[in-house]
Amino acid sequence: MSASAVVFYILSFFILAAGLLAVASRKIFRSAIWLLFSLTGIAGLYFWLQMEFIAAVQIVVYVGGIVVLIIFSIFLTQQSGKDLPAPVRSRAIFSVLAAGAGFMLTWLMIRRYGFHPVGQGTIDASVGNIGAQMLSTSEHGYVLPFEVISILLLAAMIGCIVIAIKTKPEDK
Amino acid sequence: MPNDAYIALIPLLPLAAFVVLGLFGRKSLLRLSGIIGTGAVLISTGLSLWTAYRYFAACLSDGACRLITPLKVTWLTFSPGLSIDLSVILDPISVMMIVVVSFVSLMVHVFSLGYMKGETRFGTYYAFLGLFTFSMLGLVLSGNIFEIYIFWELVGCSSFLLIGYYFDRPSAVAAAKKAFIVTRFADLGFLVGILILSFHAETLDFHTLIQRLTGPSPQLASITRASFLGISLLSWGLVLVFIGGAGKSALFPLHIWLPDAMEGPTPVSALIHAATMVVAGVYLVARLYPVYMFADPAVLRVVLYVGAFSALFAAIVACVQTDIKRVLAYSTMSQIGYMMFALGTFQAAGEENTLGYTASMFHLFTHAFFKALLFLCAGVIIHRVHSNEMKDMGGLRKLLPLTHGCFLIACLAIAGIPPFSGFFSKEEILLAAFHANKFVFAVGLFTSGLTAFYMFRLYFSVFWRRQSQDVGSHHGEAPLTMKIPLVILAAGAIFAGFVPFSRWVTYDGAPGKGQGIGGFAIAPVMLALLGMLLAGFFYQKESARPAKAAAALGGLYKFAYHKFYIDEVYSFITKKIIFNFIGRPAAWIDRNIVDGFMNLLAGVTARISARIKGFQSGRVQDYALYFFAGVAALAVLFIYIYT
Amino acid sequence: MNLSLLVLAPLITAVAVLFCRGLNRVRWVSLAGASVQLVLSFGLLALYWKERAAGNDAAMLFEYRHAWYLPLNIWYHIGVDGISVAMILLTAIVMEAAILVSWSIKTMSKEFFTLLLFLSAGAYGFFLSLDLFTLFFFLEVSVIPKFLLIGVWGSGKKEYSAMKLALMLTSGSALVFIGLLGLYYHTGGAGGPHTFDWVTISQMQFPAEVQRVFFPFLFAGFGIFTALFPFHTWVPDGHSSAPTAASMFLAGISMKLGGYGCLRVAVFLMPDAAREYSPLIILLATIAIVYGAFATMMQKDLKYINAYSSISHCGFILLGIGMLTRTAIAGAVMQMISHGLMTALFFAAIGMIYDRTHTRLVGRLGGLLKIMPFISTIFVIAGLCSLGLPGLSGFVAEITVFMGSWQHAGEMYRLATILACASIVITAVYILRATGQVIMGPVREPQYNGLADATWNEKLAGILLGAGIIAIGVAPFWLNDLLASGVGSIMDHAEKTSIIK
Amino acid sequence: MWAGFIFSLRQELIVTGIIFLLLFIKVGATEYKTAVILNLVNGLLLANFILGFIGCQDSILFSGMFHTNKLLVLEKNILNLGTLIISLQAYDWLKGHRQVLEFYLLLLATLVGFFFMISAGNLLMFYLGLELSTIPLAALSSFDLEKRQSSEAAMKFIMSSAFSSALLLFGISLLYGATGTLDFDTIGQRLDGSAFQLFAFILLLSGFAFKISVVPFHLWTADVYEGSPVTVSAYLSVISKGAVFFVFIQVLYTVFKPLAANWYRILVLLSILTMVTGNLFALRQDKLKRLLAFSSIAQSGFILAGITGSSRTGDASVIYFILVYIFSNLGAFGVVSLISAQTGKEGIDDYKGLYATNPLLSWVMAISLFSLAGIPPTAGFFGKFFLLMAGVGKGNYVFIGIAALNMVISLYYYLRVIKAIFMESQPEPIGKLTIPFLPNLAFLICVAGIIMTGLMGWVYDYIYSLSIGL
Amino acid sequence: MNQVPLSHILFVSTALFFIGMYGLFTRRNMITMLMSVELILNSVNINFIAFNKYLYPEKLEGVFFSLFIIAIAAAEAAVAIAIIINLYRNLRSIDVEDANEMKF
Repeated sequence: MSASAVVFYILSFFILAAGLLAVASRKIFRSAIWLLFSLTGIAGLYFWLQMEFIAAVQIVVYVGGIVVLIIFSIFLTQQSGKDLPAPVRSRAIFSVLAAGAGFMLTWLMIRRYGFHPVGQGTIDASVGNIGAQMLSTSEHGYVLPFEVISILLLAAMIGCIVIAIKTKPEDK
Repeated sequence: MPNDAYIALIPLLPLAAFVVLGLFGRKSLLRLSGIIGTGAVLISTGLSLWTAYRYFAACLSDGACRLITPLKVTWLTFSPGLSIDLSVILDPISVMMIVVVSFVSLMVHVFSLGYMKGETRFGTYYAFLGLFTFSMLGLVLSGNIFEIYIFWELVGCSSFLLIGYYFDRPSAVAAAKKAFIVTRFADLGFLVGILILSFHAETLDFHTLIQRLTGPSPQLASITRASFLGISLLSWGLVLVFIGGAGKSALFPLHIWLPDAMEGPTPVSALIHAATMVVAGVYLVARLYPVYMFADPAVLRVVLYVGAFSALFAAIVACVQTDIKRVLAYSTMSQIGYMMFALGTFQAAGEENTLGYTASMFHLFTHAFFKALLFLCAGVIIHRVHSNEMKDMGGLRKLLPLTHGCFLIACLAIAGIPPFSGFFSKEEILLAAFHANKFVFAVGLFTSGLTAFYMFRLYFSVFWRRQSQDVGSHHGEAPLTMKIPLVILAAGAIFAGFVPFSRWVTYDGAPGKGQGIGGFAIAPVMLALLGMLLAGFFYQKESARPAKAAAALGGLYKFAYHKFYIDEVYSFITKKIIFNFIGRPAAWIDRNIVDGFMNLLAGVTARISARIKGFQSGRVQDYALYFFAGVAALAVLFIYIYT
Repeated sequence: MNLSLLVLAPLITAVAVLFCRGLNRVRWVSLAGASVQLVLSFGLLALYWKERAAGNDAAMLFEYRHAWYLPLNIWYHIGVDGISVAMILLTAIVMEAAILVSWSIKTMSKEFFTLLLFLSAGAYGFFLSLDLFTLFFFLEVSVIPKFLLIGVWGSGKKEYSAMKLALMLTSGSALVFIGLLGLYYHTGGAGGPHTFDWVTISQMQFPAEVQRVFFPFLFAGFGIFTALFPFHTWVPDGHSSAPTAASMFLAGISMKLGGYGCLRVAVFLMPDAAREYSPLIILLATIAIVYGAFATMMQKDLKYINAYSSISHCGFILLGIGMLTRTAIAGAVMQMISHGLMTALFFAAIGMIYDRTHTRLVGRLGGLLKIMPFISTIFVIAGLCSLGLPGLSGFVAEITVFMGSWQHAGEMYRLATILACASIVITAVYILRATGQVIMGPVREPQYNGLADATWNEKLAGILLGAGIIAIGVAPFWLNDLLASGVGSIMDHAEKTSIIK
Repeated sequence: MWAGFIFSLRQELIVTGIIFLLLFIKVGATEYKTAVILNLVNGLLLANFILGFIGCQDSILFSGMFHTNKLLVLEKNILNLGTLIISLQAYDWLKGHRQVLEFYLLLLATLVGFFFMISAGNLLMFYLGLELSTIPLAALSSFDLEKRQSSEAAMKFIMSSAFSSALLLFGISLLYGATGTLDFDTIGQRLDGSAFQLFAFILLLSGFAFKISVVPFHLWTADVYEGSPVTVSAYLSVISKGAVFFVFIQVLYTVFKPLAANWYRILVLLSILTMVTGNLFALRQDKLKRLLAFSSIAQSGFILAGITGSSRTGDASVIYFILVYIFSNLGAFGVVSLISAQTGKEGIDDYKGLYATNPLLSWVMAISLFSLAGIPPTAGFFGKFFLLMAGVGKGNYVFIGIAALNMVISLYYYLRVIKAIFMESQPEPIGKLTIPFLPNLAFLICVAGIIMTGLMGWVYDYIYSLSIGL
Repeated sequence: MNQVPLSHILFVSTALFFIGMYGLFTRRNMITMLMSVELILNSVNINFIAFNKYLYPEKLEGVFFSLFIIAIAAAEAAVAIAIIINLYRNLRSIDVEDANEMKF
């Protein structure tokens, strides 16, 4: 087993363990931190896959953005230190069953299906290439999705503002 | 006889009267309605007599009476060959019948001018009378078996309307309903009989039907080959037709409507329930007589026994009734029984005997006169006394001399005392019976004695018994319009017997031999006299004798008085059995089971709907769980199971 | 003649009514519209006769086709034969009478008349349709007006009844729908497009197993409309809760849609299956006839009496159709028309009585003949027609059914015929009971004494329907002639395409 | 070239243009009158709708990411029309709302999302369009900010849709793994029907099924419809659902053609489940919005039945039905919206006696419900008829029999509403309401659409001429 | 990295997927539910990257897809949190069990 592989397995273990703790911990802060670890682990995985740009984005958006947002909202809504309520018993059982069975099923599917590499070339996931493709209209150009997602982000922003902004009580 | 289409006018004139009076008789023509109705029937009667004259004259000149169809209009075609034609046929019995019907109807019309005077629904009354006269004339002139059924129903309906004329009397309504329903029940037999006969004969025309079912023909072969319960369909058909006739003619056990029908105005009883409609059954059998003769003798034996039994049964009941009209009603039933068993005498003894046919028709003819007379007399009496009960009467001979005389004539006629008309016809019937079946002959003989007894019981009770009586404030016996019909009918009752009937009216149209009665008449006449004497003994003066006799007879008397409880049996069957065990369950099943099932379906749907509401728990995590379960189920189902 | 006029006339009237102001104008416009329908349908009759007299012996006259949904080969295709002409005439007469007796509707009269006119448009369309899609369209059109008419202007447990009627009738349509689709997808066997066209389909032969599967759907579906046992339970509730005019229409026309559909679609297009299923049809029809009659005997409400008797009488229609003899089918059609007129008249009379006495319970009425002679007379005429008195249409129709049924020589068929015949006795019992109680006898309640007889419009309605009844009863031959060609072509078709026999 | 570009993209561009216009107003103007804005927006939407009709050319842009052809333009026009009607109907509600501009920004953003989704030529565009239409919609659900139910609905919606798009994405990723492409055309060529691909397909299907409320993926529907503002519910029920159906049928008929035998069976099962469940739940609802929610679930079942026909008739019938469904459902929702905005009443019992006070609204409601129930002469009849007719094309009569039976059940609850409106009464019925011009116009469009669409066969003919079959 | 077969990476992503799903099903706090969603989305991202890298390296489709997913996840999270906060204002709770006013 090469070092690379060892790194992968350690990363994998870390991701899964952190993820599991994130969904299992009764303390909401710990939960958020475990999530942070897990997401960072995934960024590590991307590094391991030599997808540096993605890894960077992962860290910037998730770690720098989403997790912060989450923590922020925890502050807004939660009295810290209190345990989270335990899951409803019956649902917990069914959830374990569903997730377990689902996992078995999916894993079975994936295992059975022999993936055959079709392309021979090597992947060029450099920032430059990604940037060029992102704004290209020609073959493999992603300018349209890029524009679309800009509208999406705009809309999401407006949505957030409308909903979350504290409106002053109208002339009462 | 060419150019006989005018015969259609005979029934149509009363119909026109019905239409006019039905539309306008309630208000504008109220006063005139009697005149209009009577006028129409008068013309019809004239035409009938003229027709009869011409027809029988032709018979004489031809040597035999022929069947003439002056008019035939297709009314409704079912399939090739099977069509209801509105046709008019002339043969001896139909000609005889139009005379009887129109004549009696005329008498009743005239009589009613006085009798019904002042009624608020005078116009309606005449309208209904017109409808009845039309239907009855149509019935007797029918040349098509379905046509006869049509008029058969129509006379039933007009009978219903006239019985229920006093519609605000519950008893009248009940009687009308009863008459209609009982005859309807019998008509069912008639209808099925028609279906059977016409299907196999492939025609509805009487003439063709008779030809096909009496001679060698494929139709006859088919109907005799087909059988049900081991009896050929021909026999079934004939028996069923006979049941129809028996219902209309009030033969046992379908007679129960007739006494109640006396709820109608008395002239109506005279017309419908004595002289004309009730003999329709006899007429029907007579019309199909060749087929009856040709078919299994057992069929005519049924006719014979039913007729004889009805005659005897009704006579016995008549002896103990106290309502004057009911006595007459039972007497009618008894006389019709006579006519019917006369028809049944053919072949009953294994040899041909066609005298019965003529005798029956003859009796029908004479009976019409004296029975109508009796009823009209009863009408005068009731008009005067305002009661139907014999106990309210007595000693009326002074008060109503003309009526007394007419009534006596009629009683003598019905009792069969020579030379009154009833004598001739009755002797002929007894003669036919004597040749055919000794047992039935004995029954007939005994019944004729009973007839004399109960008629004179009535006669004495009404006109003698007490000294005299002062009833009502009227002066005079009755208006002229009521008297004239009495006199005319009385003449008929006396002289009708002298009509040379058997020369004209025979089953095959050929002139009959006219058998002499001679010494054979002694026994019946003696018996009749004995009955009269007995009646005189009991009822001529007020005495305790009747009561004693009744006490002596005990149960039998009570039994007869209650008409042998036939009504009760019927009411038990209808009210208790049919209503409770068929009608009520049917209605209940419909509401609770059939409809209940539909409601149950709705209920089950609602129940399921309520049961599954838990899926929509309102918890978003449940939703996600179900979502994933759905995906997993689909995956497992369609990847592993259905591939 | 442009047959679409018949559909358009009521629709235009309905729209016109919507723009009317004032009760009186609403009434008169509706009446005028109904009269136009009446004139049109009599005109149609005259033209039909003229055309036939001129020797035009096409199966369908005055055909008109217009592409509607071309990709699906759905056409607006109409035309008439004698049967349709008769049914259209019936509809026009009943509509006119229904409008006339609705004079007393004062609440939401505009809506009432609009819906009523809408109903009639549906009925005309149905009887005219030669395309099965169009036919189905018009069949369904009438569901909602019925629902509203019963639910809004009805009486008693009207909402329940309206709902039940709507649901059961829609179930019927659902069955019809499946049957129609089945037919549709089995047309075009020779490579041609699938079609709903009745004329085209009638020239095809469906394989026996196709017929076997889809015939029951069509027959039972249409049967529900015409009170096929055991799907008849909407009839008593629906009819008795409906306002007078709606009852008249429901029993007079709407139930006939079913009979017409059974005949025109189910039996005509799938004769082999019809023959195969005929024992079952006969069985159900006989049950309906006898059992309906017995159930009627026990009813206490006049409308229930007539509703149940309709079940029994409509049984004759199905019996006639099931017997599959020329005469029986002619009888069935006659019975449709006769029953349409008779039951409309009956409901009209009941409605008039109810308007005045505010009760329909037999036990609380009595002696009406003295107080309202006209209404009583039409009541009695309707009753007598119902029990099959000669001279009235009921007799003609029933007798024709009986004669035709008897021609089917199977023993069970014979038994069914006899039982059907027997029902005339039961009919007599319940009709006379009702008549005896309601019309005759002493006046039951003193307050009835001052009640008025029919008004002019009610009289007109009664006379119109009564005239129809008598016209058929006295002179049935014209109706018979009118129907002959249509019935004849049905039977010819049935004989020609028989492949099972 | 740019002209062609713009022309092909014009519907998207116009809507985007409106969005930016509104954004500028929002940013630039400090004082504005709500009514003016509403009139302006509705005018713009009308213009948008009309401009949608100006010709069309088939084109494939952005290396296959964006397709357009007559059918797609038609579908977008249908959505434009629906949006216009909804906007007109929202007048009353929006007039009292402070964030009108934001409302339209979000609404039109979702519309653009739908457009891109419909035109998508690959899974990425499809996914982006889907999300673009989902996320703002979640925000819109919450637009009755002070109402707890509204927030709850939004929460349920966003959670459910996040979950569903997660599954969808997982499916897409597997599909990508199996075929190596996101391009629709290429995927179709590389499908082999293996279990793995089937599994991926089912995951993908569940994403679609979620959006079109197919049982068992429908559970969010009723709660979200009930809690959201009526306008948003209406939008969800017709525009969102219609758009996803458009894409769904396109994807099934072209991309997943090789799996047709598989998805046919799946859809039959889901269709039956959906119809039955939707109807059974609708039977016992007392609130109109909830009833309409379940009814829309049941309608989805019927549409699925049409899709199973896999023929041109099927495609045409589905599109036709959605057009009809827009008219009918919006008619009903419009009335609910108006009454809810003016009185706050939304229960069926509140509608008792409505006819006496508001005959016009009652008739609009009645006609819409008849159309939903599939009663002629409304267009709903034709729509349902054609759907089931297409569905039975494969000879599965049992299936269509069940569908027909369900039409009867559905009639019951529609009639319940009619019954309440026309036949029942209550002591305090809803008073006489004034209907402003714009909602009135919307009702007119709906009713005219309901009545005319069915009777005029050319609408269907036109759709059929563009539609595709398997 | 070539010693690690694709399936092992897929194992990680699948496991993460179902871990996230388990969290979504059981966590009663809405924010933690949201966290679970993020886990799920990440698992999908891993899939895309791995497939792209291992199987179809000549185009960057997987990479781009995951980029867009990340962006959308952010937007979604933002809106979701806004909604949750708004709900919290109305409900004074972010326990998902409390948000079941509408049901049946």
